[in-house]
Amino acid sequence: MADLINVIESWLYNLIVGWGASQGLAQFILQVLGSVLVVILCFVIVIALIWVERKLAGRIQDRFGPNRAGPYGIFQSFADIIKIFTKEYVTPTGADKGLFNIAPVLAMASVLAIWAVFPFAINVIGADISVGVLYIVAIGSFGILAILMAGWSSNNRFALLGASRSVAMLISYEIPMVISLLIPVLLAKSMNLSAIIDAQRPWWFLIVAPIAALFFLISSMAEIGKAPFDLLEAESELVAGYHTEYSGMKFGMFYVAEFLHQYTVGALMTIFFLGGWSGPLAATWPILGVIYFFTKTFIVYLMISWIRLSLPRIRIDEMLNLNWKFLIPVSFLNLIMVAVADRVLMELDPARWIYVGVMFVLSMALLLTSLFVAGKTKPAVERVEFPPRAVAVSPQSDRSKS
Amino acid sequence: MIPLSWYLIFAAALFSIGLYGVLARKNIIAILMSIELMLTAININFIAFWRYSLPGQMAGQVFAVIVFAVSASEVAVGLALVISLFRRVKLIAADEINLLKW
Amino acid sequence: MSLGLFIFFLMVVVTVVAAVAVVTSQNLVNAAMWLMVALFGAAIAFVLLQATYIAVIQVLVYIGAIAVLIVYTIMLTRNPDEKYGPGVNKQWPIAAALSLVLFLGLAYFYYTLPQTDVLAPALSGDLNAISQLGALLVSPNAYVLPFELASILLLAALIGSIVVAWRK
Amino acid sequence: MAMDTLVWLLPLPPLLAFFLIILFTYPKKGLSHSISIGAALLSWLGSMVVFFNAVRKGAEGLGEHPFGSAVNWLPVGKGWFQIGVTVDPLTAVVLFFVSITILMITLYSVGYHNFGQPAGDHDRPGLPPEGATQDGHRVPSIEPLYSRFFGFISLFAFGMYTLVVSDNLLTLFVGWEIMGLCSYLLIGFWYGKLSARAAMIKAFLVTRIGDVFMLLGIAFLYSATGTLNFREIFFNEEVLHQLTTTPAGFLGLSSAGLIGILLFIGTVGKSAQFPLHVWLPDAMEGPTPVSAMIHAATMVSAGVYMAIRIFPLLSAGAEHGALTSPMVVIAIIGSFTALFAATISVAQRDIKRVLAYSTISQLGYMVAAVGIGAYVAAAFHLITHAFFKALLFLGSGSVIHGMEHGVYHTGDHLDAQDMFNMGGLRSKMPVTFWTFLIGGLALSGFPIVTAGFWSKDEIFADAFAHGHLAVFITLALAALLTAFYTMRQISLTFLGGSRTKAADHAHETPWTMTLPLVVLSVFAISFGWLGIPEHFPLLGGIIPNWLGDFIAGSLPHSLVEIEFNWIPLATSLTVALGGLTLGWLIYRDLPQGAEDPIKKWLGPVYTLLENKYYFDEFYDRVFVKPATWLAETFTYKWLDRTVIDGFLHSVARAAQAIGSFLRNKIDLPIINGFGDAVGELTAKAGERLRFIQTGKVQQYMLIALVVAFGTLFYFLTQ
Repeated sequence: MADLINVIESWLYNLIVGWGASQGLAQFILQVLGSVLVVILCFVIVIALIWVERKLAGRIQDRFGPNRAGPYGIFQSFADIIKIFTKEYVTPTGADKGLFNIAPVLAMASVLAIWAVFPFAINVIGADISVGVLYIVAIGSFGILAILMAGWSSNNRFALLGASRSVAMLISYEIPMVISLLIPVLLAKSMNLSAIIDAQRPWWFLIVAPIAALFFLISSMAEIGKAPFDLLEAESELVAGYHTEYSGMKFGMFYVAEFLHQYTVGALMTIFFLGGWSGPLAATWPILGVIYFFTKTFIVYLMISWIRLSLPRIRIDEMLNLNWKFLIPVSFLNLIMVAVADRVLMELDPARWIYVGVMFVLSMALLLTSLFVAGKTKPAVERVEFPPRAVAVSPQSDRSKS
Repeated sequence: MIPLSWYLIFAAALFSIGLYGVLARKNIIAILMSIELMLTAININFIAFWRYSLPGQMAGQVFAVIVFAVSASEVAVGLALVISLFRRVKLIAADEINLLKW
Repeated sequence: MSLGLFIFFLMVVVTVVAAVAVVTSQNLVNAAMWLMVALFGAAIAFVLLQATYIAVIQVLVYIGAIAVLIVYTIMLTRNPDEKYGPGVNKQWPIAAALSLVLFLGLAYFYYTLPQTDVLAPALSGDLNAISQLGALLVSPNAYVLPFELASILLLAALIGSIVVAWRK
Repeated sequence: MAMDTLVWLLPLPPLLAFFLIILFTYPKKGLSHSISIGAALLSWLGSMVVFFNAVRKGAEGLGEHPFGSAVNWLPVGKGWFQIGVTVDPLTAVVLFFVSITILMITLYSVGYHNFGQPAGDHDRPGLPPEGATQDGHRVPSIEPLYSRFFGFISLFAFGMYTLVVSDNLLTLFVGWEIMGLCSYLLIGFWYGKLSARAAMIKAFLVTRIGDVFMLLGIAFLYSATGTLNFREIFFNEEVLHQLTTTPAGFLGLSSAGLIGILLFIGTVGKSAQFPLHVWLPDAMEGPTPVSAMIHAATMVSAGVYMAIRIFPLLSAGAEHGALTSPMVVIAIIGSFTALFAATISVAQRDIKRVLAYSTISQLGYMVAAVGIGAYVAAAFHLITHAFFKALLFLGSGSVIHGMEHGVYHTGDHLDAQDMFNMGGLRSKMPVTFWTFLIGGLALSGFPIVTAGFWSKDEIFADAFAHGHLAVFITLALAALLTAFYTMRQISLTFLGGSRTKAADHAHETPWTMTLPLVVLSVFAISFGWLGIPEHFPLLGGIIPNWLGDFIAGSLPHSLVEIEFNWIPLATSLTVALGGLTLGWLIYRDLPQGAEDPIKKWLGPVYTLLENKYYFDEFYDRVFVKPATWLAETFTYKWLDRTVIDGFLHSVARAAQAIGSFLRNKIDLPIINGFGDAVGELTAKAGERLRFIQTGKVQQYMLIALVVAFGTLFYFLTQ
């Protein structure tokens, strides 16, 4: 009963072999089954998430949020799904058909494929590949591609503008994200996700390398293009960004992909910095591990939504400046610092808690120093302050004027 | 299983196609893309030889990594050249650029 | 017909077709997309060759960076009054013949060569490719020099491309 | 073992100091002299450590297994030429006095160059400082090239240490030459003065003569034995035997003899022995510390040191009593120089020149001692002389310094070095006086107390015991004169009343100058007590003759012990005391502006002596003038201008004719025409071939590939 998932798996395996299938075939079938399960799980999660998200947004923005369909409007998402499925697909003239249709799928796939390598619990892993981290980054780059395709193929300059903007942003924000991802790899001495999680017991990398965690959070929020980085769908400037022309389930796919991506970021945060599935008794009861994993992920998810619901959108040049002039240099510094400190401490080989303490203090020092320096340097572009314009002019003031 | 020669022939095919692209395409960006194809074919050769001859030593993969670096820089510079060229003469066809021709 | 063989042939067909599409399609963006497919096929080939690291790097570098850059450049350098004329120049038949000759020659060569008719030796179980690769790349009595050269090359390319594309 | 490496390290600090000062700290005067002194101090400490370890190890042990090690330096044929360091008893004692003298003199220079005084009003680098005006009255001013001086001194110290610790003739020669260079630089330290320039060149050339012969000797030795290592040659009977037996084919000398003489000529040059002594007096043009260091204590004794070093070679094949031919030569030259220089210095007026000539004569003593085989005595006298002569020089420098004070004060221009301008300085500069007195007594061999007495006495005893009466008498005469002129100097300088106002206003010099005086004077007295012979009445054996045994330990075979004899003792007593009293009686209280009393007694001889036997003039006539004539008139005017130039001009005219012919008849019509044709041809071909350059890269590539595949196909199908 302890290891529920693996028990089921072995049972199924024996069952299929018992039906007279070759072992390789059995493996294959099980793998397909597993992936399908994961995908379904993702969709279910998303459906839940959409409701949570909307409720949360409502509460934060001092509204009720969905409250018609069902108790507390929990059936809202299903209603949306039905609506989306029944909408008409519009393909603009002059659009590049193939790309236009591939793009949402790719966007969807690029998020889903990441889930293939997540260790949900001890020995509950889709594909335990040795280069998990790189895999995640590589697959993530497909998302960019999808956006580019969508923006270019739908023959629409708003879409194209949004796409080019987002690509510029995503490419530049990939740098600090990858650099921050390098730090858990460096600390765990492996690119294998389960190895990284093992290395985080009992001290999470959130404590060992706080800067990396913070920067990873920031840059992945930019990656998922949520506020305050949601310039690729700045309604006021370009109608809806790259998916302006999409409708129906194609739009739905982008939508789901976005939500799922946010949740995936939460999962990544969990794996890399919050100790993944590790927790009390998780080693012996993998099912607990799964629960821990999803709980942590959900907490991070909520945090992200909280941030994006509270912060306003920032200007593109400021955003790029933030990236190129602060995040990238500091993350490089952080990488160097962590590498050196880790090496030195390995030489000294102190007690684990001393190691962690030193790392934490160093990171904090670096963070504060860089913030101080950044505060000292004046911005590249001088921002013009407009005087507050009088919205309404009282007649007295008019009379006194004339 | 799969003998080495298949991979080699596959790589040769990619290489030849890339060569054709380099020789025949008008657009400079297309030429760059074809060059990418050729480089990839070369990488496939490296890896295949690594796998089939000396999997114990990483030489093949090392070379592949170096090739990645080379192709990345080549593309970066090439595209930058294309952009600045486009700014000046508004066309990026390899054989229509004749500023330096008699 | 085992799974691996099937995947191999699938990969070969997809990749070659995509490559042909790259060099033939009139529309540059399509060509770029096809290029990505071809490169992805190459990544699959690497996976089949059990070079996972190289495969992932292939995807990361080519599809994540290079292809996106190419598409971006295409968008930047598209002048509105450009008709997709014949994408090839006058010498394309010779070029095609030449490439065909090359391919046939190489194929014949490989096919007849006995050394190439070998099967892959079994990988030793303890082969930890990535760490070994990393150690080789930075160990002074292995490939540290080419590695550093590559890094310098990358830096030079970075600066050079910025300088070249700088808007005066 | 630690000692060996330490010995290697000894010369290094001064070298580092040299580079530091010249390269970096040149503008910082104080820092420069601190570095230089620090380096000297370091080397001194090292030397002391080495010395006392050597003493602990004892003469025999050290003689058998000296400290030091060797490294392969350059490959020669099959083997390696090794250079290395070694410390045997001789080296140890030499190190002892060299290090301490160097340290003292470096310290002394600080005060001598007026450190801490204001910069001169119009001092120019290369000229002695002429004093500055500070709040009204003139005070001495700091040397403009202060740092440069300390740099050179450090370099010199490096050379000296190298020479002393080196275990083979080559590195010894290297140190030798470095010192030659430093001597050159330091004599000409005030290169603004014409005399200084002349002196530096003179010193360099004259010593060079000796060095050339020495180099010849080294080359001969190397070609004969295949090594230059001291121990390998001198501690090796069959090598020596083979050297002595093979004739050199020159004046019927054996190889050993010829080599010995050649090397000894180097000594003659370096230690200013008779024919080549002329440079040393002029070297007094340099600053006094330089005179003290290079021309009294260290460099000149390097020559003697070398002579003592190669003593086994010199004495090779000598039966008892009899002297080998080189030893005869050495003895003659040494003793002659001793007497001859002493006579000259009797008639000198310049306080430093007196000391210079006395140095020459003392060196003559040592050389003569080497010549008569008094190995230990030579080394002993070398050391004691180093101490008291350095002391005397520094004292004279102090005197001059005080006098200059006076000169600045009174402002009248007179030679601050002329002893006849001094007098009665005893009360003005007491420390200087007493130390100078001690040095003078030691120089003149004042009985029992002073070191000079013991060393000289030992030389006398040796000379007498081995029955070299000629040498004995000459040296005795020289000793008499020495005592005489020393007393003359002391009396003229310190005793009586002051003869000039400047002398009135002279006053004592700073502690940096007096401290070395005191230290050196202590050694000048006490060092001799280490060498009291056993059989000496009363005193003998109270303090065992430690030095003798110790130094003797550095010889392969033990020396014959000489028994005590009254005659040499009596002689030395008489000459010393007699000379002193004589000098005191004559010069006790000389009135102002008085002539030298002995002038009217000696008459023309005095003039002869005063002009140093006209040696410089003689050399000028014999060597310099002919040389200039040869260069100026013969070579330049006749050979060069007339013969060679004439020939060349004719050749040139012929060449011109041929050239013009070639140009007009051949070059213009034929070759140019051809060249133009080629040019036009190329241009036309270019016109024709231009269309190949389509400028289409792809086309080029296509063609290249087609060709490549064609060749490939061809070769594959072969």
